[in-house]
Amino acid sequence: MNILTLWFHKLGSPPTFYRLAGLLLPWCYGIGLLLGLVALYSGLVLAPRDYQQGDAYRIIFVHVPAAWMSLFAYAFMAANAFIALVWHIKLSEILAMASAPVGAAFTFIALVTGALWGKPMWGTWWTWDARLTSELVLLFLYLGVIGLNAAIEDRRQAARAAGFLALIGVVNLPIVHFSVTWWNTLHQGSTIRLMGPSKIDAAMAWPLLLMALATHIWFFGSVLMRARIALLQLEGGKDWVRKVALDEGAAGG
Amino acid sequence: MKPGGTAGACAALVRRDLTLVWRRRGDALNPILFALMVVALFPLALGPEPEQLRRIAAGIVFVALLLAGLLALDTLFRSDYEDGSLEQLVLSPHPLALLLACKIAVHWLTTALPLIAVAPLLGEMLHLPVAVRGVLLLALLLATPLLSLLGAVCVALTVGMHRSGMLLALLVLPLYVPVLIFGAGACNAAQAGLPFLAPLLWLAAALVLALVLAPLACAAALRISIS
Amino acid sequence: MKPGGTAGACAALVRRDLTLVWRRRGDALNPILFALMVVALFPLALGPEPEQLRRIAAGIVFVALLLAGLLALDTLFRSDYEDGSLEQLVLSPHPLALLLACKIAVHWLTTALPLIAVAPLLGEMLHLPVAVRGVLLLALLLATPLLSLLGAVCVALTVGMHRSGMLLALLVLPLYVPVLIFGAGACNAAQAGLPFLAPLLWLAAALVLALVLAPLACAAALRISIS
Amino acid sequence: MHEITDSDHRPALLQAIGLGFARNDEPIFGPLDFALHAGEVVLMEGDNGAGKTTLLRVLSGLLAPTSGEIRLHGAPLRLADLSPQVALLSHQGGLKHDLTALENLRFAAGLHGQRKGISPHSALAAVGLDGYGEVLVRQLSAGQKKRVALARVLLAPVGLWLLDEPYANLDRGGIELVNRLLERHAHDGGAALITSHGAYAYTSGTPRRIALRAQAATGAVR
Amino acid sequence: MHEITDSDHRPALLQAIGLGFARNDEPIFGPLDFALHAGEVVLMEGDNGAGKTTLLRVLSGLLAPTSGEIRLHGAPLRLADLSPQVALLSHQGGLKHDLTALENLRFAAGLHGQRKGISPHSALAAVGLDGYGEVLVRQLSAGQKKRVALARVLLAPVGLWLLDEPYANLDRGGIELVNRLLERHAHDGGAALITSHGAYAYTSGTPRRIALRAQAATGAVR
Amino acid sequence: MAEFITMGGYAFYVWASIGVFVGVLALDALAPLAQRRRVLADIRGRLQRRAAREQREHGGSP
Ligand code: HEM
Ligand SMILES: Nc1ncnc2c1ncn2[C@@H]1O[C@H](COP(=O)(O)OP(=O)(O)OP(=O)(O)O)[C@@H](O)[C@H]1O
Ligand SMILES: Nc1ncnc2c1ncn2[C@@H]1O[C@H](COP(=O)(O)OP(=O)(O)OP(=O)(O)O)[C@@H](O)[C@H]1O
Ligand SMILES: [Mg+2]
Ligand SMILES: [Mg+2]
Repeated sequence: MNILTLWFHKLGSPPTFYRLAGLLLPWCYGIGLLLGLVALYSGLVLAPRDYQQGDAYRIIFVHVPAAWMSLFAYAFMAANAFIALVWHIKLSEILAMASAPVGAAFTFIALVTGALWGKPMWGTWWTWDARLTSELVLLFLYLGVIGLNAAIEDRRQAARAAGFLALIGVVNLPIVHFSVTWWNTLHQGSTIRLMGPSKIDAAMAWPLLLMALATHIWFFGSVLMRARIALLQLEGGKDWVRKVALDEGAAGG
Repeated sequence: MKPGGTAGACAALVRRDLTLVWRRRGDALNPILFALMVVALFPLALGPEPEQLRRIAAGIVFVALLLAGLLALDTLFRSDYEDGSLEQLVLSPHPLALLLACKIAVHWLTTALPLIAVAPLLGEMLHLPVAVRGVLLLALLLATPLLSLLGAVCVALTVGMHRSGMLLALLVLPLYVPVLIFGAGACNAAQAGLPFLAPLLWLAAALVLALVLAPLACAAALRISIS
Repeated sequence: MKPGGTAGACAALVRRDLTLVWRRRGDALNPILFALMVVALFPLALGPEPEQLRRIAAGIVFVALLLAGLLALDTLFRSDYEDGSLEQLVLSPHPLALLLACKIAVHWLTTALPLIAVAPLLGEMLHLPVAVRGVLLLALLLATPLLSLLGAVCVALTVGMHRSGMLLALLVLPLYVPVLIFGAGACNAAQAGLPFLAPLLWLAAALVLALVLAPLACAAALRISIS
Repeated sequence: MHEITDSDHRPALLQAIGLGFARNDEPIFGPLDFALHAGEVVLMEGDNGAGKTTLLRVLSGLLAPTSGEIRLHGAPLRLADLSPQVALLSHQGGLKHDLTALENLRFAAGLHGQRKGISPHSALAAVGLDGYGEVLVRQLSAGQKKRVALARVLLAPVGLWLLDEPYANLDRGGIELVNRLLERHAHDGGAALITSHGAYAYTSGTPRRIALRAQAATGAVR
Repeated sequence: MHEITDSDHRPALLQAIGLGFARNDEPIFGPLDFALHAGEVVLMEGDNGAGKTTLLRVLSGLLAPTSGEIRLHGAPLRLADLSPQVALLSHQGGLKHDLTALENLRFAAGLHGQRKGISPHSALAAVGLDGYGEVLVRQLSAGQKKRVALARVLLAPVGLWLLDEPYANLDRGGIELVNRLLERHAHDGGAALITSHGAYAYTSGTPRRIALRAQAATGAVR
Repeated sequence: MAEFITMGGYAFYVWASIGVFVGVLALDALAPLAQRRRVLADIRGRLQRRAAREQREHGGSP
């Protein structure tokens, strides 16, 4: 057994994970919310107006972090699906399936905010260029994974089948990311670089990066939340789950 | 619940079908997603020029919704047939045509109405002129119940057959053609600035006729194919 | 028949599947009729102007064949699953991926090839320029096996599910998008007098890759969903 | 409505006169003559494919007989206005898997009406499924599904039960349950026609048996 | 390949060690330990939903066990290379309805290989379906279909039979036939594990029985 | 302040974007809560049924 599986087995004991995730959860949601509010404030109020786009550019502070998250969540899901398929680790199955709805939510946000930005900038809500199309395909991939996962009765089998589909869909990730360089499109190329010179003013960059950080933290909170529920569902017959259920029942009346 | 009343039976049926849809509300999204994807296929296949897309937008939206409705038709009686509750429906002491009309109405509400709701979005994806949107919605509101009713008769005929998917499509599509011609025709006329009321009125007339006749035909077809 | 030989097993499988198609040769026509009808819907929905139709002909033929292929996909493993012979296939001592590759090949031969054969007719219905016809056929010859292979993986994932029709479409269509873009793109380029070799080469490369990987993926998917 | 009576001079709930059914001109079961009276349980036996299921579907009015006639309480059964006097338990059960057991029974009560003195709740209790009312039918085992379907029959306000293999899928407890329900129904003045090719069957009293033979154009009443 | 032997010092065709299976983490059958030797027929009994079918699917390699191990001739069964040493008769039968009985058997012989000294023709004769070779399976009755599926098992060149409810759907003649086939197979050095919850079962000799109980995490070998 | 709200004429687009962002993420956080309640209620129901069954069986065969 290699280090990775050992680690997963240790931490991946369901009751342990449930408890740890429960401890982490409020912090993830709390810090995510806090950073997000700060980022929104500084993006909407403190950051200067763009000389070209005027105030419309402020959509960047929600569009770009959401778009990044749509890619990150898919990568996270696929990585977990891979681990789940190769090493049959229950926790990875759960994490993969838990990240699908969150990723879909971010993809949806990226699409809608992109469209809302496109109308004033390009004069149209939607065009069929490579980046927009591939992002739409990404949403469909997420929905396919969610749909397949929901359609199969046996939870573990469902997670494996849907994880398999997620892995097939990974080819779309580089297409989304590099579409602006591979094809000439309406959509803007890379402007933000973590390393090397950035093409964007620092006063605009830092709220953006802050929001990106906030969405990452929020993402993990949301995934942990869903993973905990999936764990309860999956381990419904175990004693520790019964205890959780009865405690909750006593508390909730 | 007063036992035996026909209205009560219809209410029970409607409640049951709505509950079933609610239990599988994830599935209810499928027709919408399918229509979205079919609409997305066309710009990809034809190229993204907005001018060209605009010209064919209404037609494509109509065809996409028609195909989505076609695929959704299969669920109308399929599961009821497989689990034997269709049999129980036929055996009930109430008029079968009325019960079927209730079923068709619920099916329309839960599959076609959401499709109509996303139609403006589909139109936007193909750069449909805003002015035509109203006519498109009106045409769809008249056309989709007609499609559901006509489709139901065909489904009733094929229920109980294995592999009816393709066969159903073959039976239904010829019946859908006139609806498509009038519905899309109205939109095209509106887009070209021509009068578009006549085709809509034709659709309305056909709808009234179908509302009366289709449930009866559906009941007759079902009696044939259930035996 | 030498028992136990893998080649013999593949031959037996191919022979069986061909016999089955032959026994139900009526059903084999369904995809063609469906494609014909979908293509026929467009002149009805868009109006009959030849100029406009000509411009979108190749794309529509592509989309129609893609949808017909999509609906036909369902039959790939469905009946084998239902009557338990898929189980027997999995239990056989031969490499599953190879056996599945045989099944996919037969499926392509019996559903996609006839569709390709009627493609010129479909093109004619939409006034496709004769010059583009060759490119269309070439693109279809490269694209349809790719569609079959990709589709087979998704079908393998949904086998054993009730009401998989819509879900299958949802899973498959995103994977079909690149194939459509390159295939229809080649035709459109040819129609516009632009070079069209590059997209065809991309398709060919993808096909080679899929020929190797898809049967393996299909076998893995099947093992997951049969359990 | 005047009563048709047979030799016993009791009113016949169900009477088949020269009843035959053919598919594609091949006879499935031959001309059958029999009557079913209140208080009677008749067992129909036959090998696979003998036509038991088909006979029940004809009797319930789902299939039109090729020859002969069916009378319910002396009045001929017509296809058009299907009778509310018959409860059919068929192979499939007629339950929606995505509804709970109680929801299924409530729907059945809405559709067919409900026997006096019994509610969906008590019907469920009568088949030994106390406490399973809120469980989705999909999550029940095959035997439990069968019990819910039996509860539906129990609930229907009709005198005549047509039960197709009510014993299939049931374990011993279930088989006894069916026998008890049948006995009570007969005692209350109902009648039932049941099919079986298993070893378990309604054994209390000595039920009349009808033997169907596959593809033979004869059916004999013993 | 070294032979695993159990207390009887005979080579075990099939051995289950602490074998368990769970769905959604609910145990379907508990840790089971048993061995099946050449010349043995073991009958597995259990109520509906006890997990009989599931056990057979696990033993054949179609499902991966949640815990424990399966050994065929002493070598562990792995999911990846499925064993050619097992013939499975499942609920569905694995026959194509649009092929004739003989075509089905010929295909099975091509896929799985063919036992020495037996041909599709003679296998069909052995199950009493002489003269039905050219009939489409779709036109056979349920019992006849079952017989064709049995002929497929007969044809496979394997020592271990896993038969799921081989008696279901069969009339008395068919039940005797199955018993005769099992006896001959055991006599020839094969072994069989069969399930049943019916009253009919393999009765010649006194077969060992394994009882499965629903949802209980115990399986006892009597 | 007014300038902040009008966003240089782009108010609809900017505020709609922010609204979608906040709204969808709020839904994303709330949806699991309902699901969690359902799952726990389901588990409790199963426990109750099992308890009832065990009681019945013990009562039936003392
Ligand atoms: C519906 C329309 C749109 C969609 C689907 C969309 C999608 C995306 C995606 C997926 C990314 C992340 C790419 C990556 O990280 O590799 C992105 C980044 C970005 N988008 Fe959009 N976008 C849309 C409209 C717009 C519009 C109208 C603008 C501005 C005029 C815009 C500006 C940007 C910028 C500046 C980035 C950051 C690029 C970088 O630095 O990497 N987007 N968009
Ligand atoms: N829908 C149908 N179409 C064609 N033939 C049918 C159909 N249903 C039944 N049959 C045939 O009619 C005959 C009688 O079938 P039926 O189902 O009534 O038999 P059964 O006595 O109920 O058998 P079982 O014991 O298997 O339930 C059989 O030969 C069967 O193959
Ligand atoms: N595909 C499946 N998905 C989920 N649960 C299943 C599946 N197949 C079987 N089960 C469940 O597993 C348990 C065991 O089923 P199994 O089919 O092995 O029982 P069995 O002993 O063969 O019963 P029968 O006598 O009805 O054939 C049952 O509770 C059943 O509901
Ligand atoms: Mg029957
Ligand atoms: Mg079983």
